[in-house]
Amino acid sequence: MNKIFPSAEAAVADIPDGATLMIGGFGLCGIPEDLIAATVALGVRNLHTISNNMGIDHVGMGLMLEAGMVASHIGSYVGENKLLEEMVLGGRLDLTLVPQGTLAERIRAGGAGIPAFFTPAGAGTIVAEGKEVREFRGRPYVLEAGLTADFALVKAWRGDRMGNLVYRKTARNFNPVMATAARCTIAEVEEIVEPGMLDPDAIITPGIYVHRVVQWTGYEKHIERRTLRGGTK
Amino acid sequence: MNKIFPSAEAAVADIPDGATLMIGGFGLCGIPEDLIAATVALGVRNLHTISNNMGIDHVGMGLMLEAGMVASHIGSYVGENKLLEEMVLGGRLDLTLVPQGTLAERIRAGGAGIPAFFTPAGAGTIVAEGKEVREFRGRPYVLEAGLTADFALVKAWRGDRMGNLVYRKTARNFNPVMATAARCTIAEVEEIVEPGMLDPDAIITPGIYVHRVVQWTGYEKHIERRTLRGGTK
Amino acid sequence: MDAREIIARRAARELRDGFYVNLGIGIPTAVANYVPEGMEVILQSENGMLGVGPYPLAGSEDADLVNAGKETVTELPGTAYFSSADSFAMIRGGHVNLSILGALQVDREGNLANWMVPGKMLKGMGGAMDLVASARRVIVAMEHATKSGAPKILEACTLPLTGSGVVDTIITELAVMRVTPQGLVLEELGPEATVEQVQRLTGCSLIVTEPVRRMF
Amino acid sequence: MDAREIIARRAARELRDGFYVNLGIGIPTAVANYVPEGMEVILQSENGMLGVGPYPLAGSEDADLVNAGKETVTELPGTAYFSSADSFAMIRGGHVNLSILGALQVDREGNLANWMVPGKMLKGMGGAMDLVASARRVIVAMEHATKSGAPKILEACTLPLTGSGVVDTIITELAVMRVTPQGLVLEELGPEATVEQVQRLTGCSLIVTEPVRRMF
Repeated sequence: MNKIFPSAEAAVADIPDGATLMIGGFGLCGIPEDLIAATVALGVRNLHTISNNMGIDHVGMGLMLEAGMVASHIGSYVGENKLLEEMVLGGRLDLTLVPQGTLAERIRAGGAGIPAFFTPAGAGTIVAEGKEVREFRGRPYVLEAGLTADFALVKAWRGDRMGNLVYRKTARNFNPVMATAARCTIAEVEEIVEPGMLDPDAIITPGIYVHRVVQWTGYEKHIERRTLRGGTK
Repeated sequence: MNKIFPSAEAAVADIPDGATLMIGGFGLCGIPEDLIAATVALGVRNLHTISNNMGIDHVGMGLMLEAGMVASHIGSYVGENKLLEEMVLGGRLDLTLVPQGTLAERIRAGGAGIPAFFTPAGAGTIVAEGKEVREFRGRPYVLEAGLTADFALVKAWRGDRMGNLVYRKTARNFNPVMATAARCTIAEVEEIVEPGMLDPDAIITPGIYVHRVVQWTGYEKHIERRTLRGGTK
Repeated sequence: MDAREIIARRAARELRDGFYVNLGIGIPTAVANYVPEGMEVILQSENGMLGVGPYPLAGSEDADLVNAGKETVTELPGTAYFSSADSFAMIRGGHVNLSILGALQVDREGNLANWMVPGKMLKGMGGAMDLVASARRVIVAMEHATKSGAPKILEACTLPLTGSGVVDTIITELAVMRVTPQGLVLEELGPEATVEQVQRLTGCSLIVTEPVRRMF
Repeated sequence: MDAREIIARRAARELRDGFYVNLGIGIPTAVANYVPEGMEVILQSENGMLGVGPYPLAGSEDADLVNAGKETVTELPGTAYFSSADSFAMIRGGHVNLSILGALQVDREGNLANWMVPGKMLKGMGGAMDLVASARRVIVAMEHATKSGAPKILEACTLPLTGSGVVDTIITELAVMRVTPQGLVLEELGPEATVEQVQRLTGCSLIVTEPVRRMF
């Protein structure tokens, strides 16, 4: 069993126009930058993206936005992206904002075969409009649906050819849950190791969820807010 | 922050009559044997237990059963326990059988603030009787409710005084999910280590879920079916 | 070959390289012994393990390392452990390619009963209901009839169901049968079985197109 | 003390030893600077971290280690990382003792608006809706009025809500107010504030029982 692909380009080559893509990361932390770049280079159109954020101008998913390849987006926070606002207001991009925990749980549910679940987040707000709301023990809960995708592009720290993955610090974020929810999960990893070298008790994403593994090229990781002890830079 | 209790007896001392207890383990693998023994010694009555199995005769939760302290039980498999059958048939114990995946997910939901979710397991069977069944994409799903408990008794491999836990091999099973679903989670660990010694990327149960930590006494672990290469036993 | 070996050998031919498979207790567990040379199949155990290895050598048993049948097993390079909730998320999410399990009864609509006989010792369904409701493909691997010769493959199950319309294929020592909207299609015959014998030991009529090919 | 320091200092007095706390972006983040000596408080960051440490020393920033405000932070002995799904399971399950966050508007029924101003740049609610719907206790820590002196504490929020009936306590530089079924109770006054001043800058009538004690 060898899931290693020779390059990010090769790994994303069959993403078709109109595909639904989940893309890991929180802000610019833990984003699969090589896979995003390869997808931009592929030049597909009309993508439906699911990701907590939308990159920032000229970085991460910001590049996909600028390439005009995103038709719709589901996320929880898109605050650092001016182009996105223009596109949404101009009717060129269909944006759905979802509470972050609901987004994470919807993806987890999609991967776990749960078609719908009740959550308290958003009850009594516009998020609940048009959705079933039901009381449990006197409190209102909103029915939310599981989310799945055609492809998940995720970033991990170490992985093996069987697709087992571990993550580093808060770069984990949405990556493992998205890995479970796509028909084809492509993982970009900092280091490829031999099967058996990852502690079996500490594997976060078991290989069953991962279809393709790519060695990252070692780009510089971005820091959005460099805060330091004794005063921010 | 020091959640370490001096003994299993001290850690379970405030379990009252009528409490709901989740107890980790799959068969006899990964059961909190010291905590079970201490609960038996405590002599409380009328407990409501939630556990995948019910021990076997004279071992694990079998001892609680024999002590007559269990009023009701929710589990998925109780095949190795003759006394249980007698008690259920005699109306002395209220048994609810739940598909194992539904049991695990109900506990996960209880811990995760999800009051109810839809699952395909049991649709079209007696498990679905009296429950809401709804179709999603042409298939029937059963609405199941989250489960919580007053106390969770769990078994871990290593833990620290802040309550962080890791598990060993398949002794993990129901333990981490139960740890999230109780008002008071008590963990019996093989080894207590200093905070910082567990790899932060590999902690399975973050300390927030654990209220009390007890050093196990080093009982012999039981093997239910000793199967060997080239013939059993 | 005895009946159990025929069933396990034939079921193993449903495996494909790279498959993730869950094997039930009993005959299904034995399927692992017949994985074709050079094929890599990864076994999932619903108590929280991916990459189940063979039984341990004497002296290296580990009480913390058991399969869903509570048998001692071993790990392999690439094995991963996870919780019961994560394990059934994996199963329920359809990530397991194939689930092979035993049955008390199966019927022509693919209904399965394998967990409860009213009036007998109660045991519980364990993970069977989740597995059959969710695996991409469910194969029943079992002896064709009861020890007394009564059919286990029926027009309609009489025992409480484990799952409704969930079975794809039934493999016994006498036959391979596929569940279709028209009914059970007899696809293969066991080494020494005849169509008449199979039909006589089956509680519903089979769809037969002669000649029926042999299992092996 | 400037307004932000008063608010953060006062909010810190709501902490208790052993509390697990989620701090929102802005003033709430500063609450961590005023944890009383000898008290251990563990910070949860919804991007997947328990045990958030101080900002790093120059040169030791790690792009893989940020808080929910995307600021570089550090880890502590006992820190644990987990996925966003696990993080919000922790939040939604009510395991976080206290959530302190900012607001655009709060009203006498404990409704909170802090994510959207119609017609302005859209940003999204991030994790705020989950946090306010689920934490055991929600404290709003914010400046009492807008820069132009318009009330942010109202009879009823006019902006789209983040949560309905979710706020327990409001802490500003001028006052501490508790949400009760009868309305907002003025519990404390800021260092130099008067009841009249607080009432004038508040968009709903406060329940006042004189004398009102001072914050510090």
